[in-house]
Amino acid sequence: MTTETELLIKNGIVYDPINNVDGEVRDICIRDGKIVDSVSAEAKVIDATGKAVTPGKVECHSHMVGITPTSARIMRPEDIRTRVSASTDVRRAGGGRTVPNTWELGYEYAKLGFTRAYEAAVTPLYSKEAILEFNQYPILNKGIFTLFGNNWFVMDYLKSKEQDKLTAFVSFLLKTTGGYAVKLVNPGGNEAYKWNAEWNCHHADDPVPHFGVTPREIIKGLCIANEELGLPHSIHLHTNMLGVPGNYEVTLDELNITKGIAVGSDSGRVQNTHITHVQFNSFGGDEWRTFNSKADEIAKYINQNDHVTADSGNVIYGDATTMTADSPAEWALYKMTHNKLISNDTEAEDGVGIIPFLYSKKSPVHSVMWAIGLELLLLTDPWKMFVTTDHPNGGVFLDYPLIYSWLLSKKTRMEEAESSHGWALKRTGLGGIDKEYSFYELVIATVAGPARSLGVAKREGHFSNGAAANVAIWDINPLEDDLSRDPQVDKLATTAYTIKNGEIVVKDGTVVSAPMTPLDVAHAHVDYEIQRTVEEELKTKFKRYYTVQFENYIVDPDLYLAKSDRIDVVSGKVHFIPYATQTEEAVK
Amino acid sequence: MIEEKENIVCPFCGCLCDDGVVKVEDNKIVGTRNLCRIGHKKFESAQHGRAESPRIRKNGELVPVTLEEAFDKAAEILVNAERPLFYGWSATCAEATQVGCELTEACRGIIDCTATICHAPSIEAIQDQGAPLSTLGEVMNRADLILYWGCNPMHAHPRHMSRYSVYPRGFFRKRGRKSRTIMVFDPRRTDTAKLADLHVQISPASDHMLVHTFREILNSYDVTHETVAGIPADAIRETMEAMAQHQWCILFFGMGLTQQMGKDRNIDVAIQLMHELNKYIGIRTTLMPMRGHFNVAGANITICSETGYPFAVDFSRGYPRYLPGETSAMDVLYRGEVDAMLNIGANPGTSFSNRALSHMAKIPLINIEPHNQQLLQISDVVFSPAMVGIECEGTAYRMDNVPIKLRKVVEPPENRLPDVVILTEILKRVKELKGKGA
Amino acid sequence: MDNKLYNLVTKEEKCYGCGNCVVACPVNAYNDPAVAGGKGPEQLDKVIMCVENGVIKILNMGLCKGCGTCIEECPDGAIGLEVNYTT
Amino acid sequence: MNEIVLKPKDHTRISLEAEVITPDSFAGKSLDEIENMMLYQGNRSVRLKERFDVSGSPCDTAADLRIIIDGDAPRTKRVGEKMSCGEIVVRGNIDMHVGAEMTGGKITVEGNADNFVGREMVGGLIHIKGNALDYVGGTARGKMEGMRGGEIIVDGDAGDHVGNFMYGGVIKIRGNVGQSAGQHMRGKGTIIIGGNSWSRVGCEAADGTILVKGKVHLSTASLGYGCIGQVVKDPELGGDVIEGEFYELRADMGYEPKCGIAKVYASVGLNEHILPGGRTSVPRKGDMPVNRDMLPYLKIYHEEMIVKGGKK
Repeated sequence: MTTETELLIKNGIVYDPINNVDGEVRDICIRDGKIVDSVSAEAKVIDATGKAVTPGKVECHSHMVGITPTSARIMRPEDIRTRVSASTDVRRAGGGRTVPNTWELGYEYAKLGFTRAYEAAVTPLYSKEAILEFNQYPILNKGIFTLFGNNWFVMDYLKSKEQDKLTAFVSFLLKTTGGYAVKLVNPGGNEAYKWNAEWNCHHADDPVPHFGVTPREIIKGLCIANEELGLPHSIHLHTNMLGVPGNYEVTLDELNITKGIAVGSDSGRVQNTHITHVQFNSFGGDEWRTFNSKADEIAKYINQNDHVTADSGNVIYGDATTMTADSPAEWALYKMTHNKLISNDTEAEDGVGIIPFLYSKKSPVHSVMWAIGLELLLLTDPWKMFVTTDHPNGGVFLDYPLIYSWLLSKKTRMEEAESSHGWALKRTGLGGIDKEYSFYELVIATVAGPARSLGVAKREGHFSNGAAANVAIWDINPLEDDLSRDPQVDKLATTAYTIKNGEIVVKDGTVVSAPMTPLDVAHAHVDYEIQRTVEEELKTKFKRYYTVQFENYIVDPDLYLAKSDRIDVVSGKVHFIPYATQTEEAVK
Repeated sequence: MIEEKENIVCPFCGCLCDDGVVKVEDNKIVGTRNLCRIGHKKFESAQHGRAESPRIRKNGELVPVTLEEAFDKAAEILVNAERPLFYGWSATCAEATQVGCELTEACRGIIDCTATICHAPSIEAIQDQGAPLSTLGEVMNRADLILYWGCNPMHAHPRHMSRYSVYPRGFFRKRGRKSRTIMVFDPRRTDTAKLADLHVQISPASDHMLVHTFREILNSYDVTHETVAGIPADAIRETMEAMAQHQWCILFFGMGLTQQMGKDRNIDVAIQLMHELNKYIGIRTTLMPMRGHFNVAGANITICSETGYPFAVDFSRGYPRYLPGETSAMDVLYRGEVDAMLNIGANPGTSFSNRALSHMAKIPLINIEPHNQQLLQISDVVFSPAMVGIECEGTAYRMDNVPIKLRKVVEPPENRLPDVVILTEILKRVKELKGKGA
Repeated sequence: MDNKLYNLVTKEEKCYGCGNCVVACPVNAYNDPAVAGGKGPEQLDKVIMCVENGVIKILNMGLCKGCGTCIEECPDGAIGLEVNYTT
Repeated sequence: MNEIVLKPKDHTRISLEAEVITPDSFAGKSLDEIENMMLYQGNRSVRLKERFDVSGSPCDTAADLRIIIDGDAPRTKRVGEKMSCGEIVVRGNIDMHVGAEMTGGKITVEGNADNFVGREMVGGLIHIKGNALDYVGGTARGKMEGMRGGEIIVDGDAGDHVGNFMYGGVIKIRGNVGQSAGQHMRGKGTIIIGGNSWSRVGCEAADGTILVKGKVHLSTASLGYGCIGQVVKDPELGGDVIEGEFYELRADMGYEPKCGIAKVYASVGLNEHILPGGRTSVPRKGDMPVNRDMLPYLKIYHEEMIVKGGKK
């Protein structure tokens, strides 16, 4: 995990937004995997003169492990074939662009300067698989967002208005299935879809068949539960009606639901709701003919309200594999494209849809979607709007540098817009935006913002003393180079160095070391009595809802989570317990 | 003192029933409850007829050796091979398959699982067409129309109907069997067919035709021939009409469809039918392959997440390649392209063609198998491991890809290591030998 | 509780242990929710039969009301109902 | 035209992967350089000269280069993969993937070819004078675009799945084909079959044309042959006029109209059984495909598999 060696990064141009450091030439000292004040003279020196030094990037929403990406891998051998890497002494073999195997994902993310990534949707029933795959995922720290939005137990408790039991259930499910945060995907809508491919929850007050609760109740209930527990991350919300023209009204409506719920965690986050890949939910118009961008409305709301953070979910032209638990949206795509569709309904929990998709510059709709993602990023405070492509839905994470270049440079952005379909400028406000990101703002939107929103900012995402030594060094000099004229995409694509816990893992775009890193699991404590009551109730209901035994549903901590960092939350206070100390505890 | 161990997962078929009770006395399995006849036999006979601990063939005889010697020999065989094949993985745990993938990569060989001779056509069809899938719990809770096509769960997955599909009272199907309609498509009058509401006794090798005729009716064309697949046109129309009266339908299909003439094309067209049912008449339809071995689904999933491809992955050039027909186990053995083989968790002795077996007899063969099976006759290195799910823990995937942890029931006999340990030891030696060579 | 009117007879050599009869039986399902959900019985004193050692075993004959559901759901005739018309 | 002659030395059981044998990669190299090019065999690599005797006159422009494999090479895969010009002549049998993904030039195989002839081919001409196995002009798994252009001619028979996911180009098979010819055709491709065709012609095809001069076996209602449009005389296909009368049929009914209509032409004389009310379905013994090894097009190279000296 940590190395004993000391490391000195000399004369780098340091960007550390959490500590308000904007391009100062400084040294960074590392000892035992942590940032320290000073190191001894024997420390290994990396000369970073003229190079930008940032904390390791944080991926807040990506689909990498679990049944969904694996089903997509099974379905798309042609994707793996497009890009292959042979094994070396350091790394394992792999390949793929939209759905790479687990090893390839870890190496490629590290090459892009990432040191932490979160899998955005795992059905609890399948979480053992996700954890098994994450245990084979090198270099990056990771965590799982567990799906709650269509869970029958959640809807049962909401129907009987037992908020305390819901809170206990959330705590129970996260703990027993190795989750980190609460994810809601199309709350209620998937349950409707399971009865008929055409059914969905069309707005916040559209009740779920049989259960009778509405998406509004689900979002509110889970948000309250989340804040009562004080989990490190807020609820991670994928709103209803994704990908449908005119859905921005639903989005705004659903964002408003959680306004006023007080944040109950000391993890450093200020929001109680994170709305994800909001590009797909900022559509105006009534149908595809009148389709246009309402990014400005969404950006306005987010700028004005502190209870929300968001990630953009940009679209990048080219091949993508759309995969989401929002099966109705995938069904709509299937009817449009007749491409190969996998859907997978999970008992009592959620569903999944996967379909390969090609974003084309010639398509008017895709061009507008491309522009919406950029509009959102440019119009919103970077502390509240982070760069993602919802990999691999809007584009592949390997293409992140393209998005950075469009943000940094209006020139590059307009070149791309002009080669797109005319709607990219006609139906959006992108042409009127002059803003260009500074390198500092880019670091906010890729490192500091996500770290703070995900509740890891106390441990990493900055260069304060004691923070985890996750560093990316870029062969870019933002002080001298004019990034708005030439955003240097190739240099944004690979780091000069990526340092993970004080160990150099990537050097000049080559993986030189691939340590295995732990998974974050949130253990939120609730009152023992209510926890026991809920567990007893679950045992009874399990006999009717599930085909696995309650005892076999729970993820065995010894077999799967032996090397996991535990995030203990006791009455809103977050305690980080790395797995090394857990074993010491066990020995005692 | 008989101890009853509860919630034991049965490591036999793809049903992976996890409600078994196993009675243990002095580390001996003396009885079971809730498990079917096959599952009971698996537990009951697990501790009998075990192959001898590591043996190596010397002068034509399998002689007992130390574990060290056997590991060294296995590693030597694999390192010297130009195109080693790592086959099986269906009756072992996902953790072992993960090590197996690394071993294959280190040896630059081919890894393939038993799906290649059972449900690989289903996977190939999914690669062409996608598929609407669901978990078994969805069937239990929602299904009111259950189609069994080319499979006979009463014999192959005895508890499938009682535990997952037909008989349980689901959340929305409170009357169990009475809430559901069962149709069986099979040329034979099987025991499953006897329990069905409708048995469509099609003529052999004409499944594709019948499925396609259903599609025609769905697409508003009429059946122009008097009989299709041995079924009168009127009966086909009525069947389709009956199907359309339901709300939630699942198609379970077995090797009667996948290994029938046409193979993946049969599944391909069945998936198309399911998509069209979803699209045109609004009955929610899904389908599910009836996987055989308890972890054959897991082998696909694990190999896929490790390498990117679900089976038949060729690492000969250092990176993964996949093309069934070129890199699948049957094909390389048939063409004689393999010069060493490791078999684990499978019994190709009963399922491979004579030609493949005769080639296997010519090449060095490492066999990791707890019991005495046919393949031992031609094996060169034999390991008898601890049995996953009975003597050690591990993860297996049910036929709907749901992961379930297999439990340990009894202690393994002396000298019987888990598959994971055996493979890790071989891998360690392979890496050492490769390091020396370089 | 001894019910002489109905008697279940089993032929173990014919039984697959599939458990169709166990789950289909309305008495079992009513008395034990695990059976209603398709799982093996948890409360052995409340169910008529269960699968033991891979074959069917009658546990509490007295609970049987002679509805015959189990017989219908056995494809192999491994379970049968004897009705004693004389009592 | 300059010629380079490669004479195979011996057959190995493990196939060679010889994607370097193309005019494109031979052009501009001396004989010595060509001799030292790497081929892959299993997880090892060998030099070209270890497996082939190389002679001839090298040249700088690939278009003027003819590579002759002078003899049987039934264990050499991927010859002519991705070639764009020039010519390859194989005086014997050849293994899988001959001419895969090729964009131009010409390949002539005087013997038989294994699977995947002209897989995902874009242009050029492949002429197999013997038989070809499965997936002629097909696609690798998962990719939904097969052959896009060019022409494949097989003088003998071909195996199953001819023109799988075909998007364009022409495939002409003079002999019989196996099942599922033209399955999933998606573009304006043309398949002309001189002999008989086994079942499921054009199933799930969305576009394209398939013509069968012989009998369409097991042609059932399942192919929508009930939907007979008309009888066409001497249709023009793939640049040629094909003489005779043909039923014009719609291959698959399931697809959306916007995908276009895939057509199957079946000769009138031999295919009365596909008319409405015709007798179909139950396959008789004679209708079933012969044992795979008995089919002429499969007797390619398997004889040489008898390996010298067993190990035990």
